[in-house]
Amino acid sequence: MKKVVAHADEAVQDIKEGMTLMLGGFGLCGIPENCISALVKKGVKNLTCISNNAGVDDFGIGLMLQQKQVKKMISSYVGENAEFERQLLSGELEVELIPQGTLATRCMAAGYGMPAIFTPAGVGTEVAEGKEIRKFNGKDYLMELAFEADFAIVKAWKGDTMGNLIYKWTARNFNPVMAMGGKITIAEVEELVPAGELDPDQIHTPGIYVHRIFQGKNYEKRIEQRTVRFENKTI
Amino acid sequence: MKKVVAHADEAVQDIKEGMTLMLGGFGLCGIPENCISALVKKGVKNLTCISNNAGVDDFGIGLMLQQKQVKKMISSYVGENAEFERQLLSGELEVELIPQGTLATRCMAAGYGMPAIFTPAGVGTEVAEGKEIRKFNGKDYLMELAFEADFAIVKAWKGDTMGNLIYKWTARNFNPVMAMGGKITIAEVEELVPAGELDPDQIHTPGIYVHRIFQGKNYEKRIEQRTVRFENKTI
Amino acid sequence: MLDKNGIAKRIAKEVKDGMYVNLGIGIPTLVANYIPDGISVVLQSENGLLGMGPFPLEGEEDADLINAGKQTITTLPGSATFDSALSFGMIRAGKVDLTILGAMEVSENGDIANWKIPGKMVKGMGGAMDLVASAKNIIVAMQQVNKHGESKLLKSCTLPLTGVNCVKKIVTELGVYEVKDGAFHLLERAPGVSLEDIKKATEGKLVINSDVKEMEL
Amino acid sequence: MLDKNGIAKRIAKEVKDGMYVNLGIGIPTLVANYIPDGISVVLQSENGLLGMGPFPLEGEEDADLINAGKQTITTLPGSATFDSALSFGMIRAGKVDLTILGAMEVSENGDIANWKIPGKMVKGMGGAMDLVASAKNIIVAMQQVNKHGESKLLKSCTLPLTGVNCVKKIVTELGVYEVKDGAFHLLERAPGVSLEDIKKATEGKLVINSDVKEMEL
Repeated sequence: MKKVVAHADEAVQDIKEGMTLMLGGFGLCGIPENCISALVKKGVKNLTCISNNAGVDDFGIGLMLQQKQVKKMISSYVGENAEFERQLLSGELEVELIPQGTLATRCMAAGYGMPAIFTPAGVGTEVAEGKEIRKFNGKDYLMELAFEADFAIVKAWKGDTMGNLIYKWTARNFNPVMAMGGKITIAEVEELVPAGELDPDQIHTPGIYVHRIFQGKNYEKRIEQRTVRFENKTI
Repeated sequence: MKKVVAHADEAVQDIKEGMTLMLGGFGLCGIPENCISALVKKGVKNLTCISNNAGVDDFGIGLMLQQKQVKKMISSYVGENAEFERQLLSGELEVELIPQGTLATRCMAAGYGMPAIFTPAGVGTEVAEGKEIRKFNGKDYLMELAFEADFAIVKAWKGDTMGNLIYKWTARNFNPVMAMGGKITIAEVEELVPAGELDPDQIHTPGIYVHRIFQGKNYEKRIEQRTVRFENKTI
Repeated sequence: MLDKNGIAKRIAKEVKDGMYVNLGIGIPTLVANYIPDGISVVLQSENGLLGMGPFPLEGEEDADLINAGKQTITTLPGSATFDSALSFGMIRAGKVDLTILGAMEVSENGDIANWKIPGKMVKGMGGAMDLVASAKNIIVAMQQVNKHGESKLLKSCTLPLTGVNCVKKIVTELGVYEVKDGAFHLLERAPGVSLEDIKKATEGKLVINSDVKEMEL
Repeated sequence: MLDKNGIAKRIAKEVKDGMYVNLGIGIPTLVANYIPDGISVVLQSENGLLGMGPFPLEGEEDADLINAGKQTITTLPGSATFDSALSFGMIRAGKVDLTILGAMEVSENGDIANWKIPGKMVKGMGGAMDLVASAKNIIVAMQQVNKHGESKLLKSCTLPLTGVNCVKKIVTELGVYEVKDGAFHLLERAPGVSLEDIKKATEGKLVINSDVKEMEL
């Protein structure tokens, strides 16, 4: 059971041109910063990235976009990203937008060995085009296929040498479902502990889904929308 | 947000004849002992019970069988239970046996708002009779419909006044997926704490799925197969 | 005529004790400020949180704790975190009692468009399609006319749809509408707004009962 | 000829370092005793546990910690618990590398029957149908003949099926068989067992290569 690798470079070493990757995170929250840096350094191109968002110009997946490493993005919301917009409008970048719940559930479906799921999201909209519609109890649902990726890359708070993962707050987001959807799953964690230190009842992602794990470093954890209140005001 | 009830009798008071119940637990592990006692006391009959097992003669759902309260059991394994066998052979009791993973996933599907799921379990067997078979990536799957129950009754280790639940070891089993499958979900817990005492990242069942909660008492937690090893022997 | 806070204040009256509520970005976010005292409501954020609290005090921001608008937030006692699949699972399963969101257009049969303008950069639908397809009760918070003075309560939507036949109620700067039987039914007028103002600002079928009163805030 | 422990011991040789393994009730449970030192294997119990350890010492039993056979167990460092849906999710997704289970009958095309005997009280299939329909690699541990001396390696199963075309390997008291191309391919003979014994005990199509050797334990 040898899952621990030394660093991000080792973890991503066999990610090749043309592969499909899942990248965890919501906005810049809970993104695998170390692996993204390693992918930028490695320079591997022509990637299809399944990720809820596409980062910002100078952080997250935005860094890979700057290097023109991404052929196609599969996301629910691509946010504010000038380089992304430029590549999209110039036709360099392909984008497939899908509803956020559908995205999450299609990843989960792979991890649960379910080849397809039914969701009402998108019925009657352009998202439904070309898809099978089916009625259950008088309501229409789209059949959506499970997502599987060559590599899933996720970020957790703590992990152990068996690959068990625990996430923090809303940095959990897409990470657990993507961890289940990778043929090979790489987890970077803020703290890597020996097997036996984590409470078995508190594991969010059981190690069976994780193939490589390492303790990341120099986490910037950038905040996209720093919003504060002042005393005596609710919002 | 008033979810806390005083005791099991109050929690089950509006469970009526002919209703469908989900009951958490695997064997006698993690079963809602207090609610089962209250149902026996109440004497409500003609129930359809969705539960992985049917208890033993003098414990668990076996107690309800003794009182002839169960019209139909939907289970994956009905184990060793003489009264169960007698009622089944005499035609008093109807039994639907379904694969364990299918049972769990059909409950989960209700909680995830998915009207149906696909599973390979049972393809080519009598379980597949009358069911739609569909091929994905060259493999056959059965389409199985989500389960929903009038009431789901689960047992957790700890809970808070908002209905958030945490389970212990393998007493988790079917409880989280059934908690999601009830139109009304009742949770009995060994320890009920004020909102704010449980770590939000460690909640197994978010309170949104739980409608009534109480601290149970006098848990027997009977062991069905007490098995021990002796020093210097592995099994 | 209501300003943004007025719209939020009026919508807050629709929130009942014990509800689980999902608030969209923009005016819906402001609704949290006007939930009456003594009412206990749990806010769901679809990135994976039940029990969302107010924004943090300065210096207490946590990069790991944000809402679906990517803003730093806090949690309230009794909150729970979960992954994105379970988050949309509880939405699809109808466990979220009320969804409040913005719109660009709503049609008289309850269709909503709020994610895409042809010819403009498309950012994506995020969770909006899941929310409108699943929620038991959807209230739209929006301006009734666009900057050219054109109605956004339409016979049928001109923009690509987010969902069909799903909006139950609309609160705008001019009034409160129930959407049913293929029409906008005026329930209340905003302070100082005439029926004439409302008729001019409604392109779709409008039903006005005789006793429409001014709203109380 | 092997006894139960011999069958378990032979199967243990199929277990490789780093594997996730699900062990059924009966002989498969015994396999855990013979996994070679230096090999790290994680046992999955389908009631919701990865990292199952040995039975507890007397006095250390915990009613909340059982295996799929409802026996009290322990956990090993690095274990994780989860609910029944995720447990079968990881099974269906092919994350469990090896499933070892018992059978009443196996057919030459890999069908398996192990849950129901018509006319007898039916207890249920438990997780067996999910396991055989999903596992990448299935090894069956069984007696090759029933108490009437009849073969249980058949042309086609006579009992209601648990799964079709799924068994990859069989270890019995007489030998080790690979199931492929519609036949039982003899890989190894048990100590002291002749090819004649094996032929007599195999009703289905049997393929014997010239160089079948006696197994090493």
